[in-house]
Amino acid sequence: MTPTLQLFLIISTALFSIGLLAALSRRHAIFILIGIELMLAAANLNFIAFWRFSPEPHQPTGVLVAIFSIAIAAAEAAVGLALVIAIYRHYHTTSVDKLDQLKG
Amino acid sequence: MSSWIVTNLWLIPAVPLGASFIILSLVNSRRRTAAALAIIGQIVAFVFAITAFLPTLYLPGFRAIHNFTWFTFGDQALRIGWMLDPLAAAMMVMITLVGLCIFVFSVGYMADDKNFSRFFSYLSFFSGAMLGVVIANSLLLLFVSWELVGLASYLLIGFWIERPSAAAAARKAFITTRIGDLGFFLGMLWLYHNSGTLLFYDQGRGCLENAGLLAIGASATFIALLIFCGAVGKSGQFPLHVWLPDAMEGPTPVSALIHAATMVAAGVFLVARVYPLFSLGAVNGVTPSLTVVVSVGVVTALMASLIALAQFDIKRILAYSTVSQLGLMMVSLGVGGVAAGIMHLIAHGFFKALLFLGAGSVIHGLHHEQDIRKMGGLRWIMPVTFLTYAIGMMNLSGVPFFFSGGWTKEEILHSTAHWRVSPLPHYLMLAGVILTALYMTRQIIYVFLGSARNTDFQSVRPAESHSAEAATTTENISVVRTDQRPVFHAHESPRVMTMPLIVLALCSILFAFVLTPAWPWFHAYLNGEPARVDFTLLIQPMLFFSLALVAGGIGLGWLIYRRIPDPLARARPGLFRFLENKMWVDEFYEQTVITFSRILARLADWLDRYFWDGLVRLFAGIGQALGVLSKGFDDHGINAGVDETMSGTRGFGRLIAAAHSGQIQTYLGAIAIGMLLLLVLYAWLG
Amino acid sequence: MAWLITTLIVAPVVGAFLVGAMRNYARSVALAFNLITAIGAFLLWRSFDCSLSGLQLVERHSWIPAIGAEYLVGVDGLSLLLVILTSLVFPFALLAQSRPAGDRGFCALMLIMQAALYGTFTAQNFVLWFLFYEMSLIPAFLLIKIWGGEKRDRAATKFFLYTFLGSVAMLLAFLGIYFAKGTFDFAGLGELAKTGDLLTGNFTWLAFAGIFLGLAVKVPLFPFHTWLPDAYETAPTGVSMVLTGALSKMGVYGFIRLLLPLFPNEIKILGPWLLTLAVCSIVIAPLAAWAQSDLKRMVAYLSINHLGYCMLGLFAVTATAARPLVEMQAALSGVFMQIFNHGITAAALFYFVGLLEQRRGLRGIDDFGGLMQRAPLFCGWMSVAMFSSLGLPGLNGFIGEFLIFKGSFAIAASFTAVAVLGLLFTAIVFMRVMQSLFSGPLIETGVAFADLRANEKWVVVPVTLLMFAIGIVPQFLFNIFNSTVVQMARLFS
Amino acid sequence: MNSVAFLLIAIITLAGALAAATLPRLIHAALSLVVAFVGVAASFFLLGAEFVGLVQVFVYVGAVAVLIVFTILLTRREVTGERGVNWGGAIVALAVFGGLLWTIFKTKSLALAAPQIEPLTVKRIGEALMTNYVWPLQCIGLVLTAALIGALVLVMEEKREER
Repeated sequence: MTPTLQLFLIISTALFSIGLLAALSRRHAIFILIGIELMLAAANLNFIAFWRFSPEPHQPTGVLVAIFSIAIAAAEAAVGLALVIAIYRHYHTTSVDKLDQLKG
Repeated sequence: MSSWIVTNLWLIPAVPLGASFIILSLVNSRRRTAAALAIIGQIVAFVFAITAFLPTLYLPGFRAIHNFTWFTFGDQALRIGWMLDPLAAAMMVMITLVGLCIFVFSVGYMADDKNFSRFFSYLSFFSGAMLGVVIANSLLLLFVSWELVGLASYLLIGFWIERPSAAAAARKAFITTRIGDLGFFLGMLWLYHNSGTLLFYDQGRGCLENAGLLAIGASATFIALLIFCGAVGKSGQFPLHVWLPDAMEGPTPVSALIHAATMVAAGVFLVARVYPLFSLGAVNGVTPSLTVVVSVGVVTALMASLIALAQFDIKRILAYSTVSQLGLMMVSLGVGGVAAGIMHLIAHGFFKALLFLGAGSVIHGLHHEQDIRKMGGLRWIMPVTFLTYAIGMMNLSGVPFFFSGGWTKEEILHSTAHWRVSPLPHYLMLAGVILTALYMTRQIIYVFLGSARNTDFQSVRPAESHSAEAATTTENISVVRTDQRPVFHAHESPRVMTMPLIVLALCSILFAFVLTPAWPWFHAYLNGEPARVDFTLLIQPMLFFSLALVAGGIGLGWLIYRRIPDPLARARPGLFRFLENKMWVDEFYEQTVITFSRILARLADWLDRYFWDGLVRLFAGIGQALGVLSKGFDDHGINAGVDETMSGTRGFGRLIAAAHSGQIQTYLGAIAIGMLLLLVLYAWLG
Repeated sequence: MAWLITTLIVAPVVGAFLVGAMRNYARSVALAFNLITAIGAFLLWRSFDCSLSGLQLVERHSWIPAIGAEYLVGVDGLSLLLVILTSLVFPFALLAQSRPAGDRGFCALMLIMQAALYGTFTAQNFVLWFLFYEMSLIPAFLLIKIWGGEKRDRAATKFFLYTFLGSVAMLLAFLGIYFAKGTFDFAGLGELAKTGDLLTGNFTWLAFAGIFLGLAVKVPLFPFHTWLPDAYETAPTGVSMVLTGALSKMGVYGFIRLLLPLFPNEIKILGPWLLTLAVCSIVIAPLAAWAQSDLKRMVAYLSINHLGYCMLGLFAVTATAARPLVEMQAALSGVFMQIFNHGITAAALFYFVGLLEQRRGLRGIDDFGGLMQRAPLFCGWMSVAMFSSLGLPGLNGFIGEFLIFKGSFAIAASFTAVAVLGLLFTAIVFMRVMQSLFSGPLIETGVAFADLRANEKWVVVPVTLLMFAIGIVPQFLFNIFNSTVVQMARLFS
Repeated sequence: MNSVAFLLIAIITLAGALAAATLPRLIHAALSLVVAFVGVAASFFLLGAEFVGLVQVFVYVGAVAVLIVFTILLTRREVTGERGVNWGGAIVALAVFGGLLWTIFKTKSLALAAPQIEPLTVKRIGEALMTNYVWPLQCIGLVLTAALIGALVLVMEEKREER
């Protein structure tokens, strides 16, 4: 049996949900970032899988989008981590529970 | 010649209309020019009308049409046109002639009005629109002119704009007639839908010709009745008659021209014009729609003449008499006597204009006094007015032989006698004849006979009146103060006002000679038959019977009303009050229809402010609740914007504020839930 | 001449920037640019071949191919009519508005709104259309918010949220359609709808509801109208004129271009209900107007009534089963006429109310009396506008209403019979206005009330002459859209 | 495509991810994340997108993971090994998982086998990047530059305030 598109999608769904779990349930800011990275990886997996299984795979669209997405994820990680450091310096905490400046 | 006038028939209404607009653009001070322009316009229209009248004389049943395309919509064309036939020609001549007399009269009557030229502009406008009604060969063109006539009537009733009562009367007239016009409008739409054309005659394809009538078929009854609604409104028939007496707030020449001679008769004209619709499928000349016409006419005629018995305003008496005469014409049309009805219309045009102008002359002579209780003894002071007024009164009461009104009334009574459905209208109309004679006698006695009852007016002996007549009217308002009370000199009107009276009186007498049964030329002309001379027809039992009735009525009137104050008021005060207050129809409408629609308006406003807006607010609230659910939907703004009640806003605001915990993870979770919801939606839509 | 439409759209934007950049002469520059657009519209009219039915003067560029968005503009009879109307209303609105503080911003926003309107009326691709549609909303919001009367904040927010929510609903619906069918082209979507495979299942109803909501709010159709009286009441005169004269036509235009061609079956199913809503607009709005004492609010309600006639005609054409072609053409022509006439007439009425307010700072119906004695010209011309609005034959209002009623009576007789009541109520309202404003004794506010001034005549006289021209010889207007009507009637049947 | 390889990769990826999400110590989690990323990269190889797999390894394993570790080191002073799982988050994540899974199974057209393709060479990717996608590429470059400067500024500004 060769893996079908469906299997890849299930994997990416699982990956996405784990990322979501991390982002939602952990208090440490870096965990949230890790969760987001996982979700992005899941999305990339989807792009590649859909490209591979599409009727016209000689168009490298999915691949290119994945590359762009990785690049943007890298930028996001850099800025996000910088933010974590900045926040840590300011508030001396990395727990997002304590950051509620936006409370209405 | 005849083809030229047919294609250029539009000139007849166009000339007065053009004159009207030119006068309107003049400065208010060019009074002479204004009057001259209006009168010249009217004379030109009269000449054209005669030119158009002549060809119809040669051929019995002459009918010429000229149709053209007004505009095209889609790939359809809307065609309108005009026609020349005996009915139109006779109406045109009557309107222009009466109009001319009234224009001339107005020069004297309105002499000291500051809006003199505007008055003539409106009058010319009216004349043009009315002529448009008459020549129309398309129901649409007729409707257009019909509405313009209504506009002119509105403007002229409210001419003395600074009087609140005049403005109210004008508004009442416009709205009441518009109620009828709605029916007319619907009828027109229906007719257009069924027959595919609004042209009356179009070489066999018009809606009044065989093919068109065939297409209309069974709905003809409803169409006819809807169109009749328009006629009811315009002609002041019951139950929409209430505006006509109030319309007497306008200047008297207006009452004479619009609310007596021409416009109010337009309803009768309309019924006559579309008569094939009414009589479609008639059995023995009876159709349901015609029966309705008869019933409305009978009720109106009797009611109005009863009310006229108890009025004290000289113009209002005449107004009710107009209403009742119009009812009589409707009866005549309804029972099948189309020619009789139209003959009466034209005769009525002459003598009612005469009566109104006479009343105007009296009012003018008494410096705008209209209450007949304060008049009396004017026969010496105003001999010309008295004489012509008496002629008018004879016409109206139906004295035959020399008076056209007598003959036409005779014809109508003949027609009613032969109606198959019921003899009742005939007897009721006979009663109407007596009543007419009664109230006219009453009026004559109150106004002209006896002695002056009002101490405000000094009766002037005939010898002195010459000097008054010679002087212009503006100088005539000479007030002599005795006992702190102004005493006016009553006076005969200037010649510019008495001449039209004489002309109209002559017309109404001369017209009688083409109406007699011995030589019923006009009847034949309208019906498109050659006229025969047969003097034996003069001797008829009916004629003598009605003559006896008229004589009886006048005699009775003389007996009753010789003594003033009103004996009826003394004998039956309750009944008299009932009649004096116009049978409380106005009050009834005020209490029911008007109040009801006022409440409706308030309700609509209230619904709008609270219910619909509240519903919107409710929806906004649901939106906000959803926002709370999805915990990310910031719609505080909606609250602030739509919610009028601030407490609600604040409550929702707090809820939403609570949703904004400031916790990133809460927001993130909300986004996830939102995604889940979208997923479910997607799955549901499949 | 294909660049004409683009010129029309771009010129006001350029004007807006120029006005913004210059320190003085804002009004003159704005008027100059309106002259340019007026000439443009005239040239457009001249180069438009009235005997052809399809789109003309089409200009097409690819824009964002990935989402099917194109720059596709073109005019048919309806678009041209609305472009002409816009070109007429805006200069008069600018002339009518007394100079407010911050005139520069005012003129710039007006010009941007004008550009957006040209875009809306000529765009033939949904993305482009929607862009312009929304672009008109923001200047309108700002104009009310900044230069409005009292309660302007509330009214502006209400206006914005209402129409914006409607727009969002419409956008969502269209995105759904796009994802289902992959095109945003009006013509393409219309073809799909005609063959019956635009959408299927529940989604059709959602999409229909979204688009209907967006457009019904814009028109506005009863009961989505409650933003309108507030907005029109508070907006400054010039903005009220534009709102009623041109902006409200966007909704009707949307109905004709989008909803009716795309969802024929849904409209047929909902037919009686839609007709009921239209009749409610026609009958209830003037009743509510009757109960108002603020003149501007009253005119606003009557505006709802007049657009209700348009809706009646449109729904009658599409919502019922048996439809003879003649009647459809009549109703459609009537609707087009009514769109144009209402634009002219309602704008003129707002102008007159604005004059009253400008002279005395009041606009209550009981605040004036006996004006006829002091200002006969003012009263005369204002009466013409009012009579035109109540549908007096010989003036422009009658022809549109007659044709709408003719068409819809044949198709939906009972609804039309009730709708005729609207004519009566409108008359009652105007009679009330005329009686209490013009007649009776002169009251205090009327003393030293100035009659029409020369500069005001420059606005009043041309507009009134136009009313007479359309009322008496309407053929020149019919010529613009007759072929379009024929084509559209065929499309709907 | 080898199903054994697929299974292996799947297990490694998911295990790494689960560990990254749930391990209490940050540094352990970061290292597990590296494992998960390597797994994802491997599945890219499996799908025939070798270039992307390499990029994934370079960027995530080489750069992002290192960055995370550095950040952990920089903020080490507060290592309050957090206790108590946020169950709400877990439920939501589970619900999303269920919903997505349901959708995937509901959509029948997804049970596809992979078609045969010619290998995607780096040359082709490069050509595509330099022709059709040149504008997005430029934009990405701009974004990266901006992110770089932004990150620097964020970190530096605080220093200045401290001084």
